[in-house]
Amino acid sequence: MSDLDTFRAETRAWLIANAPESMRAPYRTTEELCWGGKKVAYPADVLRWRDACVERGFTAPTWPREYGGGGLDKASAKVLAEEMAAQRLRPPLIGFGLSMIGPLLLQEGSEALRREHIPAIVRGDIRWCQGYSEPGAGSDLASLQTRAVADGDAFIVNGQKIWTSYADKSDWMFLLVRTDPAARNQDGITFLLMDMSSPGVTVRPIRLISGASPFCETFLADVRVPMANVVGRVNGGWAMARALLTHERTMIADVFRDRDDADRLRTAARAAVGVDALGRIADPVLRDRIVALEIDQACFDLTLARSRDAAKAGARPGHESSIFKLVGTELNQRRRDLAVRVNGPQALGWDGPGFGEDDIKATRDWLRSRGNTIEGGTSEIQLNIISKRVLALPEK
Amino acid sequence: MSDLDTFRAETRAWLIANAPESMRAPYRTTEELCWGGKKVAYPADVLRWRDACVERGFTAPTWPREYGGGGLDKASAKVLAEEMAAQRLRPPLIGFGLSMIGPLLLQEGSEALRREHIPAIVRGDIRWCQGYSEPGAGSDLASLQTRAVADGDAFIVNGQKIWTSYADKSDWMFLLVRTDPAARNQDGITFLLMDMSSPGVTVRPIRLISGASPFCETFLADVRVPMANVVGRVNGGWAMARALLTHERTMIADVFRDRDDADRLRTAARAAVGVDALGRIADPVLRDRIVALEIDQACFDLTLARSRDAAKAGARPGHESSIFKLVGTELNQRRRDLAVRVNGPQALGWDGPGFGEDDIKATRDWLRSRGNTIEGGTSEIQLNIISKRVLALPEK
Amino acid sequence: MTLVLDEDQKLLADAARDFVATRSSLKRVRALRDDDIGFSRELWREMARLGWPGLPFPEELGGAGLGWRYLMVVLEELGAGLAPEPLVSTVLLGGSAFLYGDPDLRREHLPRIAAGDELVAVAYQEAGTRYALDRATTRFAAGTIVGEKVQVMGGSSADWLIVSAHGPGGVGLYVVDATRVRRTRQHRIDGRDAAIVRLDGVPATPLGGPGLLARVIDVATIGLCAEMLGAMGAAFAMTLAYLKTRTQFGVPIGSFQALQHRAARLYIDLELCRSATMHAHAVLDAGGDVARAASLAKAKLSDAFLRVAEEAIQLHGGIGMTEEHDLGLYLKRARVAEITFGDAAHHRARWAELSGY
Amino acid sequence: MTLVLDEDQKLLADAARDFVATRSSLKRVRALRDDDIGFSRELWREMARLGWPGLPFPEELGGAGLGWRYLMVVLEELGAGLAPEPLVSTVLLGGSAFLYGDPDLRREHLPRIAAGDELVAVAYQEAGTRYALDRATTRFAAGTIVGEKVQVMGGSSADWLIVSAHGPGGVGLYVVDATRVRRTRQHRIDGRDAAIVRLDGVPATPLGGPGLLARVIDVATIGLCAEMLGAMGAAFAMTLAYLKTRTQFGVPIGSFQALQHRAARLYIDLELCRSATMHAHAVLDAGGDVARAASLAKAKLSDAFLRVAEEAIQLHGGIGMTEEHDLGLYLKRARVAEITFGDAAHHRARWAELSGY
Repeated sequence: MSDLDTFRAETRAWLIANAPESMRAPYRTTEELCWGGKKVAYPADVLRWRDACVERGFTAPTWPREYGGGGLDKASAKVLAEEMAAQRLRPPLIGFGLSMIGPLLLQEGSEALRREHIPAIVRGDIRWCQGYSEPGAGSDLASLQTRAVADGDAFIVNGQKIWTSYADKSDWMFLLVRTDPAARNQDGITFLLMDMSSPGVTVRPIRLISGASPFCETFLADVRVPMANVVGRVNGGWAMARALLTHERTMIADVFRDRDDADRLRTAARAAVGVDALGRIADPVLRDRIVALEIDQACFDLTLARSRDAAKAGARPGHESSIFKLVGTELNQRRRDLAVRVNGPQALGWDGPGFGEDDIKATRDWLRSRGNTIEGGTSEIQLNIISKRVLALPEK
Repeated sequence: MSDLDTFRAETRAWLIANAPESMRAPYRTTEELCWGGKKVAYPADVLRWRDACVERGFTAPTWPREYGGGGLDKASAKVLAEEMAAQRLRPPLIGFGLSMIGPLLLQEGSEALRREHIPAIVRGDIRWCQGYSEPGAGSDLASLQTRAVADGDAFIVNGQKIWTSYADKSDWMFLLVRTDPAARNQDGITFLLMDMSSPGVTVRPIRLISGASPFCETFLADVRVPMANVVGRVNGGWAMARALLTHERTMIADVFRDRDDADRLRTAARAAVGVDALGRIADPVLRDRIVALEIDQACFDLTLARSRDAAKAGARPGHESSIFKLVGTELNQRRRDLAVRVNGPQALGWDGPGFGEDDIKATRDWLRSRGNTIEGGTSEIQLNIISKRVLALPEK
Repeated sequence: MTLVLDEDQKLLADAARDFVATRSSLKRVRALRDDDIGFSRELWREMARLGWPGLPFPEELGGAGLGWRYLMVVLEELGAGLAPEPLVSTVLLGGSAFLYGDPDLRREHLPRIAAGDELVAVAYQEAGTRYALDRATTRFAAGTIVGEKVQVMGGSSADWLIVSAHGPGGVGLYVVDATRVRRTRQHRIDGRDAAIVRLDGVPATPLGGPGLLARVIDVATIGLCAEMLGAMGAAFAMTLAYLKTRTQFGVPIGSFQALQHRAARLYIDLELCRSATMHAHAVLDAGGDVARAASLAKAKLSDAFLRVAEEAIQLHGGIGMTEEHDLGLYLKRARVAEITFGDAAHHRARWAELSGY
Repeated sequence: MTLVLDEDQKLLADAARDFVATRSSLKRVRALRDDDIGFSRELWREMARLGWPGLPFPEELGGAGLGWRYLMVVLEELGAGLAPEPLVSTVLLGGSAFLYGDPDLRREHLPRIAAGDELVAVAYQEAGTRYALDRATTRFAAGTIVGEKVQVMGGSSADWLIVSAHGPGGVGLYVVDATRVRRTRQHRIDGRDAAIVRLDGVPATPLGGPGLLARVIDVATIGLCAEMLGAMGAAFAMTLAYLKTRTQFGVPIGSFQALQHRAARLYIDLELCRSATMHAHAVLDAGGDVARAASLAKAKLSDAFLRVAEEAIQLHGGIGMTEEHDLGLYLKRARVAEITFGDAAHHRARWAELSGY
């Protein structure tokens, strides 16, 4: 028996013994998972599952042991993922700490920053949020206006961040600030880590057209951030940001993959317009429209699969993430729109009597989906990236 | 009885007495009409009808009598048009002489040029073609390269024109040439009249993907054009060209209006896929697609009607011609494409056994229609015009 | 039959535009979303004093006798401001039902509608009937009605209800005293009033037989298109202004050609929608194939308004997605309007049927 | 089942690309349009020497035993060059018909097909049958066939015909000596061979019963998608190059953002088409729901290829409309390919049926 087989057997046994039964049920939203941090009270079984995994290094399986990670090699990590999947286990811990700032710190952070933050991320003690966007800088991130002025061993930060997911539930924020107002757009930017409990930080949740949202505005008034919290070098924040942006785009495309969506739409259509003598959705025009969507969806899913196969075969990733972001979000919009059309008059409910919960959810999902092609880099930006970086079309 | 009533009665009687019976039948293509000129032999009845109208000034009813026109006021010309329409008479003479260069000469030409050309246009002695486009200057007309260099009392012209409709059947060409290569694009251009029989003029018809076409390439090698043939002033040709361009756009949109098109498509669809128990086109998805087209077409037709009503009510024309060109040509493309889809496998014929004449025509019409959004100002140019001149969106 | 406004209609449009600018802000519209009846009775009275509810109706019935095109220009301006006052329910639906229905009831009700003294709602929709007008399970028998209607526009505030019900000869319309039914306010995405109406053997007077409801819905569909036209025009205008002022990468975003072309496409669609809407109102005034004209316009405007609203948000970026920003109000109204009286697919199918496809 | 090419397949693709570059210019393709058989027998023999016709077939039947994905890479490259040699008729249609048909006939014919010694055409279409495979009026009885087939691809040059005809149990396939039928060359827009085939009581041998034809068409549909993918890729590449070199208003037209975004959309569509095509071939090799995979791919590629070809002409401007320019060849091929084996609407409906919609 190879080491890997031994690891698989041990891991399987450990998972069977330690994962609470409730953690084996599929989840509908990520709100049911553990994002860590001090501000949210999680159910006992969620915490028990997380803490068991923390102890074994399974919340960050490939990160170095010295920082609390699992220290697993790629092959072992794959085995762990397979065994988790086989037992349909929920991830024990998620969030921007594990997916974004943690990897960046491991790669670019000072030893002091790693020591301070990585173990806390692995344990889920600290929840992170991302302070990039500003009201005046949408797609043009490099034009951001939040200023940081040196004052002894600290920066004094003033400005406003927007679209910060879960800022109200996070303990720390990683953010971009302008440290050299005289430099060309991208050159005077610095990547900072900021404690959200610092004096001068105010958070206001944003309501969307679809209702409550995880997004917040964060106002920064004379917030003091130690110089030691710079990642990379002062005025060298843009390089940090770029690596993370690509990462975010892939994540967003992934969010829109839900295998049950097709079934839900089909079932709703059958319920709304009935079925014909052959058992088909009775309205042929509606049927064709749904089928056209599902065919495009299938082609997209196959493209994601092809990209994974290419990665397995050793191909280096290009700018597929832009394609995935663009197509994935547009497909989701088409799906949410069709769901509303299928529901017809029942789709008009915001709340209350006469409208079913599913109908209301479908309508709010449609409203929410309109933001998909804006957040995480607008579709227009993705098209710019594809035409310039992939197709090498000339600048004007 | 008013003068107008008298005119109406006289005109009606004259038309009844003088229009050959064959000129009362609708025509399928403008090839059946008289374009005038020395190079095409027209049937006797076509010429008889034209000449009768020439004598009465009815080929150019509103043009001054001194140049051979009818000298009618607007009201009388309207009466004439109404009486012609009531008797379903074909126009006695058409072409770029009457529709384009004639009006321009009347407005901007020297007295000598008018005396020389207008009577010949009115009589249909001379057929005109338009030499604007060049291989290197597509949408960017102002970048044209055909050079005219002064040599005594003449210009020596060298260059190449493309997309000249009926150059092979025309006697004269009005064209744009570059007379000041040092000037900014639009400033060094002159508007010339050129006898096609001048030494150095070579014409080559262009075959399109749909087969034969009226378009030609015209090669100009040291062609001598008298200075007296300049319309407007030397280096002042751009203003002449602009007035004509707008005019051409409206004409093109009009070409695509054929009331029988909808019936033809519906009939073809019924023949191809059959009808259901309720007498509808049996394929509901195809039916919906056809209906979506006809609804858009109806909205477009109503928009043309609205624009005519606005003109009648005294509104000055804006940039509607760009909308009409854009939408009219795209609708025509959708229609031709649908006709081919309706025909299915029968649409694959280019010629010969196993394919009906109508099927072959539908397919060639589809191929030909792909050029509609290019010729006469591409759709992209129309969108530029609308966004800049109508919406006042900023230049970069 | 002309497709342009005459001078009087233009003056009326100016007046309505001024009215919206001075009396009906989007802040007001926003606040009314949680209101019991979803609109302002005071503003409705002002509109009545201006004669708007009576514009299309004959003078002998208290109207202005000016025809539907006059109402169109008012609806367009109110639509631009998303004003929720009950023109659709009381004037378009209620008014036309009385206009084409029983003469005695007409003489009784139309003058009061024209004067703004009476609010009417037409209760024709039931759970699961989708866009069908003849699938009512509500029944009229022995002078009373039993059944339940849903999403009755203006139902919470109406003084009188016109209820579709199976009666002798098919589905007819019946007039019911609104104070005698049970009404539950519903909450739809546009915040305007809609109600569930429960009729438990309520006395009812026959207004008209089969065919009347379809005719009423056609008139209301055409008027709704005018409102939609105004709203999509406003959403487009907001977007055009934004394209000219918002800068990114150091230039106004309206200088980006890809966005310019998209804006131009939206503008063209608006023009086509205007033609279809004008035409439908002209047909209504001149007499003609009202059903076909209504379906033509609604088939076109249903998707066009949605598309304008969606593109407006995309071109605004994130700010357009916030509840604070007004574009969301237009998007939600676009969806309600799309579905009201049948969506684009429904009206394409109907137009096809009426046109022999 | 992987969706990427392995090293051998990549090498084969390179070889096929070189072959097209050196042996099959678009000038050659153009010249062959007026030819009696529409392709070059000499080039076909060269392809046979390279082993291409036998790629997917078992070694014991003279093939290379490498599977359909190997044929895919060849078809893609030949498609890019619009090479008209009869892979679709002889290998995809004829080859799969023998592969899945009567074992004796298979052993007789497949080795000859694999060696390039035999040309085969499948005659399944009749006047007015549109995309239906079971509406043949051709009849098989007492060992002979009577009927007329149209648009038989490769029909003019075929040595053997496989004819669909009503026989015992439904529509089956029958093998006929092609020299014993009357053939008339047809002229389709892509210039490739298609023929009217008249069978007046010609002796025929049963190859397979109901179901075989659909299976054969599925295989050919998948292979055709590979050819289409290559052609649309080539049309896109020509356009991309043109966008970079053609200048207007003093700059390359590829610097205009509106055109950039359209080019990006086409590129994305190409990527989606590649995935569907790869997947269908992988399913063919691995075994699986071939019919569904075929309809998925053809539903996607039919319209995508047309769209790429149409946009290619639009982005080229007038020059793309001329007979002299090569884009017209791609546009015409796009239309033929779209309709061959069923257009997008047909395959969406079929996919829907197979998927329970």
